[in-house]
Amino acid sequence: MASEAAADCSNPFLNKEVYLRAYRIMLQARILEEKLASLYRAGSIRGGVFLGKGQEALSVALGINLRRGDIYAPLIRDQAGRMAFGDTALDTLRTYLGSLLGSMRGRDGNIHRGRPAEGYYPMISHLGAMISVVAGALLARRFRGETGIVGATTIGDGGTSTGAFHEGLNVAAVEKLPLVLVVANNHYAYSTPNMRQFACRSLADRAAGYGVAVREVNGTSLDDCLHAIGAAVGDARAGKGPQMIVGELLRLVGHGEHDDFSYLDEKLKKSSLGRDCLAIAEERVISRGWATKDECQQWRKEFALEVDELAGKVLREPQPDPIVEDWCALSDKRFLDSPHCYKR
Amino acid sequence: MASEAAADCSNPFLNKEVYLRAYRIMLQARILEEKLASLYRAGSIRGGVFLGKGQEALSVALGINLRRGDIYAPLIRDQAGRMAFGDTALDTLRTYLGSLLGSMRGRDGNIHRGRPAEGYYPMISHLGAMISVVAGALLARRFRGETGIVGATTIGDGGTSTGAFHEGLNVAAVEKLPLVLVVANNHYAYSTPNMRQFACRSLADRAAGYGVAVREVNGTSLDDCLHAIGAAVGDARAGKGPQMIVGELLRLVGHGEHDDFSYLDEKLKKSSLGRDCLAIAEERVISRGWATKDECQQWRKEFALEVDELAGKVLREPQPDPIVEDWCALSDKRFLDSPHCYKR
Amino acid sequence: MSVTYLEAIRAAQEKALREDPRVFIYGQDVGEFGGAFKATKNLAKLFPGRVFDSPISEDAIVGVAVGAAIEGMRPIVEMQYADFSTCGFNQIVNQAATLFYRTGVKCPIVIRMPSGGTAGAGPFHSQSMEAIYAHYPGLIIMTPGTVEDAYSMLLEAVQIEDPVLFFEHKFLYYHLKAPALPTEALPAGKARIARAGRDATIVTYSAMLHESLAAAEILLEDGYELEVLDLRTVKPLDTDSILASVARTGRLLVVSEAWPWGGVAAEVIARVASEGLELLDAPPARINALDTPIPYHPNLWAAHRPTAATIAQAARKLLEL
Amino acid sequence: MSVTYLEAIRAAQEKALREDPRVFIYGQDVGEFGGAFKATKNLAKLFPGRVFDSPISEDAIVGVAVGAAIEGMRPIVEMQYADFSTCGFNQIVNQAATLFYRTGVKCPIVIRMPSGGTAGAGPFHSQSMEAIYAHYPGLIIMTPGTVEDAYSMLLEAVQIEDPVLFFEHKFLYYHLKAPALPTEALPAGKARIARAGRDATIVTYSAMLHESLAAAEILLEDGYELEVLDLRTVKPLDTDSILASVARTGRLLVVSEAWPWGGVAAEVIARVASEGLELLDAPPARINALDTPIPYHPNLWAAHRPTAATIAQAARKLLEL
Ligand SMILES: Cc1ncc(C[n+]2csc(CCOP(=O)(O)OP(=O)(O)O)c2C)c(N)n1
Ligand SMILES: Cc1ncc(C[n+]2csc(CCOP(=O)(O)OP(=O)(O)O)c2C)c(N)n1
Ligand SMILES: [Mg+2]
Ligand SMILES: [Mg+2]
Repeated sequence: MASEAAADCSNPFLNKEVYLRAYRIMLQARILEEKLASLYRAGSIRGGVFLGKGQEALSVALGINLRRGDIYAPLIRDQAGRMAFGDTALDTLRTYLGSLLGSMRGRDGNIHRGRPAEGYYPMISHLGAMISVVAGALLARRFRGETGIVGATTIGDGGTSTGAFHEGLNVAAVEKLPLVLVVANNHYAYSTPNMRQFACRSLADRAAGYGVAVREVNGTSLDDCLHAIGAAVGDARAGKGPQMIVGELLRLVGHGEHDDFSYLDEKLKKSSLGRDCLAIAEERVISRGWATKDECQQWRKEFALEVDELAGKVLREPQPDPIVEDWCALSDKRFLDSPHCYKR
Repeated sequence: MASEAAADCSNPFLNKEVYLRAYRIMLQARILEEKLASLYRAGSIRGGVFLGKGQEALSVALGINLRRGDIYAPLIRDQAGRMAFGDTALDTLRTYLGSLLGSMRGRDGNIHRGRPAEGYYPMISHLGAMISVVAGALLARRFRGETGIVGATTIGDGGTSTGAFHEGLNVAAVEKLPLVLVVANNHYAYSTPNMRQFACRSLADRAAGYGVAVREVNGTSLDDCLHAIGAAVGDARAGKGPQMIVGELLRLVGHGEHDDFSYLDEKLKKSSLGRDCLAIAEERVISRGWATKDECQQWRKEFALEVDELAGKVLREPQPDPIVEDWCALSDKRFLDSPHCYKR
Repeated sequence: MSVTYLEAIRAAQEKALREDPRVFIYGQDVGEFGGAFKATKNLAKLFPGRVFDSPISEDAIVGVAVGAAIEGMRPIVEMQYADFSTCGFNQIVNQAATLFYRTGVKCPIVIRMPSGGTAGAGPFHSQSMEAIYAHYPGLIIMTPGTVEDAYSMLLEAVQIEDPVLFFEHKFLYYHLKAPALPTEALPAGKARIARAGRDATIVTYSAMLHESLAAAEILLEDGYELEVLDLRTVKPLDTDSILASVARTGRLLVVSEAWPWGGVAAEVIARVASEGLELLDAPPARINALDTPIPYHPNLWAAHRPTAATIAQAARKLLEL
Repeated sequence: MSVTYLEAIRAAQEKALREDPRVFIYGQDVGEFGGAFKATKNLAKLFPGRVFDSPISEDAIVGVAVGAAIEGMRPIVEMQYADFSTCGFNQIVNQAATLFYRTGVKCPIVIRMPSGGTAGAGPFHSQSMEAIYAHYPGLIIMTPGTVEDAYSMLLEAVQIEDPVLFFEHKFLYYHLKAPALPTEALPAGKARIARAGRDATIVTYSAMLHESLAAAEILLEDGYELEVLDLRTVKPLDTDSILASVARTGRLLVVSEAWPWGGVAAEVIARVASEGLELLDAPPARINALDTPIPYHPNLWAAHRPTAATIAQAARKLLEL
């Protein structure tokens, strides 16, 4: 089994330090998202809340393999990957709670947050659209003579059906760009099951059609994810062209917090796909003697406390004020089109 | 070799009658297109002229395998397939020469002609867009309980890079529709060579990613094309889901008649891809004793004469008159939006 | 008993499915699940095989609908949000909209477009794209603002043999209620006087109808009687009714939630200026969303779109001219 | 020696590539081949690696440009025809146009849009899409109508740090000539009086500038002096210059090759009606393409778009009011 092979600690992608870091970030993401869910239920968040529960292993394995200078365009369920890449609980809370101090200044929010100047690209909603953007960013880096960097992005099983996915991945392949594309096949796109989404054996079968390397991975196993994605990122960094990873897993929550997941197939839920990657990772951490159950418990408490405190602080921060807002869609004010008859 | 196997006349897809019919249609299409080219040079056609020279075998093999009641959405280089499906030299000339009596009444023209009510769909220019339309047509037929019919369309190597190609083929696969998609890889999209268009080994490698059956075929060999496409159409008709055929060939003319094909790679031209499918088919016809060289010569003359006569007649037909034209984009005149201030 | 705007849309689809075997519904999550907003709730069960999920492929979804329409079906497509129709844009404006003119073959498809802003929905789940599509020849653009119209216009849309884009407003889904479904209706293309008045005309549609009616209430306190005209369809646009109203009031304010440049408001004002200049006692005015992406934060969003308060303010200014 | 409109576009790109190492050109067939219209002829040779072919993937082409711009490049994208930008529509209006507002990071891309009709080009190679894009916040819409503007505005576009859509008219490519490339230019956003006159103002842009100038010549024979204002950019729209001209002439005719509903002509008339009603001595008029797909046949096409003759006719009607 891949996961047994990966448990070999001589594996360069799998050592105590990395694994523990990954596990702790998964835990942090999970706790933060639980807080977001409770804030949502309390009515403190007005937009939607879309969580990554069950997808933390796959997500963190990508984020943790990226470095400063890389490009990362995460998707809906990438709270763990985001935190691994350097996003903070503070900015997460700020965007969800609409603080003016958040990176998006209230103009966009939640899963749409990012800091493009730092290589952290905020998704637009239209699925698939970030792939070509990351490809373009990598092209720019190549123009500037940078090597050894990668650009990474995520797509869901549903998102693979978009024309943008196809065009973006193909362009990256033609240009042999160091793109890492993680496909999180959580078996549903909102309520739509895989069999209404695609008819191929596995989404991994798409890779050959682009001339792109591919790895299939058990998305519930942090071991597997770290191993496969570590290798893929390494190959991309080494100039071997775009890399695709298809992670099989299940989200353990509804599409968003408004969704009761009534469409979930019980059989899938009970299958190995339905296992909680965080519980599995914790078990591994403990069984390998990298931390004790108590330590894990302790971290959980610490993170929860930290998140509660941050949320309290953010809830007192200023919210955007339409009077102060500059209402300007262009950076160059000379070209603003605001005739008198538009003005309020 | 596939083509040798195909030469076996016990092959159901390969008998004298079908082969001769296919050959004669190829010849007819070639001669008609030569006429179009000369009319273009004479300035009698104002729009573009885009020819299928070198692609007649692949094209006719699709058209000839379709029946009344099937759906066919041909592309740029499908003069031969069109004629096999029932289009006429007369309507071709009418649309190119702008006769009011043409099927498009001067509103659209040339390669954009069709008769949707007869299952013959006129392409819009946006490549890839017809695939999902044919899929929808097949869905409608299924709703109406029709079986044993197929819908066929063509795409070029360049067109496979469109999002529409991806979405359309995927939808057809999910719905297991009897779609036959012929990919004519003529190694150029306008001037752009395959290596700037895709990075997979063969476009046939795309099929698995959709869960679609695929056949690769030598597009210069009518034997191969009839065999592979015959089998694919048969499988589609039998309910085996979408079928893809990838034909490898070269167009033997520029992208359009305005294009001098300066970008053509000499090596490709001299390779087996550069052979003229019509000449090969004629050679086979003769060597198999299905017709003599003289008979072929005679047909050529007859077709040329017929086309010349038709062109002469069409050139005397009325052209559309803007005064008579109803300038109505809606079928239901009650919903026309034509305020006084729009009117001329 | 009362019916919401959303229920009316669902009921219209049920009726259409029941009465016309050519009707089917296609879109993301519209099947078993009943759609992101539950506009097709239970319909998959009631009409097996006729209400089914698509992949996330807006281009193909529209293409499929066009193909099916050519072969005699009457597809209703649900875009999950109007905003995502940008991904099916080409098939809408170049395939569906041109088919009849080019070929003489009709294209009876309906595309439902859940539109407009709600608090916190952000730049990609709030757009009002009616002006974009109205610019293209070959499309009918419906923008119902009442429960009754949501029902009767959707039923009419299914019967029309040309492509209809049906812009239903998400803000109205749950909040807007009527006592019952209507039994008769104005035909598409006709505007309706939602409130009669003599001092000025507000021309509007969709959710802004209600903000405008509320603004009219506000101005009533100042003694002004505003006429509010609900366009119902923005293409065709009922120029005659607009001119007739302006003839009565002499003043025109157009209110739209879409962006200003080239929007419904611009088109209405251009028509009135060209065809009814002499009717105007004051310069016509418009109030639109501001010319930026639609902000996510509710504070900003509330200031970005027109509201009863800002409409009342604009109307007051107009009345004082 | 003279320079064509197309040569000016090519020259501007050459200069931009030469002077700014951040500039690159991406699009179908723009490399070795030099583009479908030869607007990038020889540039791939002159600037190795910086002018290169894309797959037929308009969505990805624009996405690539946005990503590259975020990372400091100055991409110029060539759409093979503006009509095909419908396939990249989503990335233009939702990715490029929103980036700065949402994130504060600039998006300096230029998308060249070969636009407008030529005889026999048909419904999918003739469109004028400027109004569609102008409706969206976050985009600058340039519509050069002269050789000089084609050159200087494209150079300016490359320098602007916001997304610019550059609508170049195919009808002008080979026919329109100037003695030499300009050395100075009006900035973008400013309209230009192409011909001074006192009796009426024609506001126009792009290829219709020349039809309008020809119409002005025709009316001169009747003793009318028409002022012709070339908008140059349709967003921002130079409302002040329009109002100033209408103030002088009292009459307004707007001419655009795009479809009427919500087009440039509607927007211009709406602005003048709202901000300069008292300047108008007669109802403002517009002349647009007819509201159908653009027909392929040259006879129909010539009647579908405005021409000097129909513009002159409309102007005469306006003058007689
Ligand atoms: C182009 C496009 N169409 C529709 C949507 C609406 N939408 C948002 S999330 C979603 C489902 C996504 O499924 P998947 O890609 O599998 O990701 P998951 O939610 O399972 O992580 C849909 C349909 C969208 N965001 N973009
Ligand atoms: C979406 C889209 N983008 C661009 C074009 C312009 N265009 C017309 S034909 C063509 C090349 C097509 O190449 P290919 O698909 O290989 O077909 P071939 O011409 O080789 O038969 C291009 C780019 C188009 N028609 N559609
Ligand atoms: Mg999913
Ligand atoms: Mg080709």
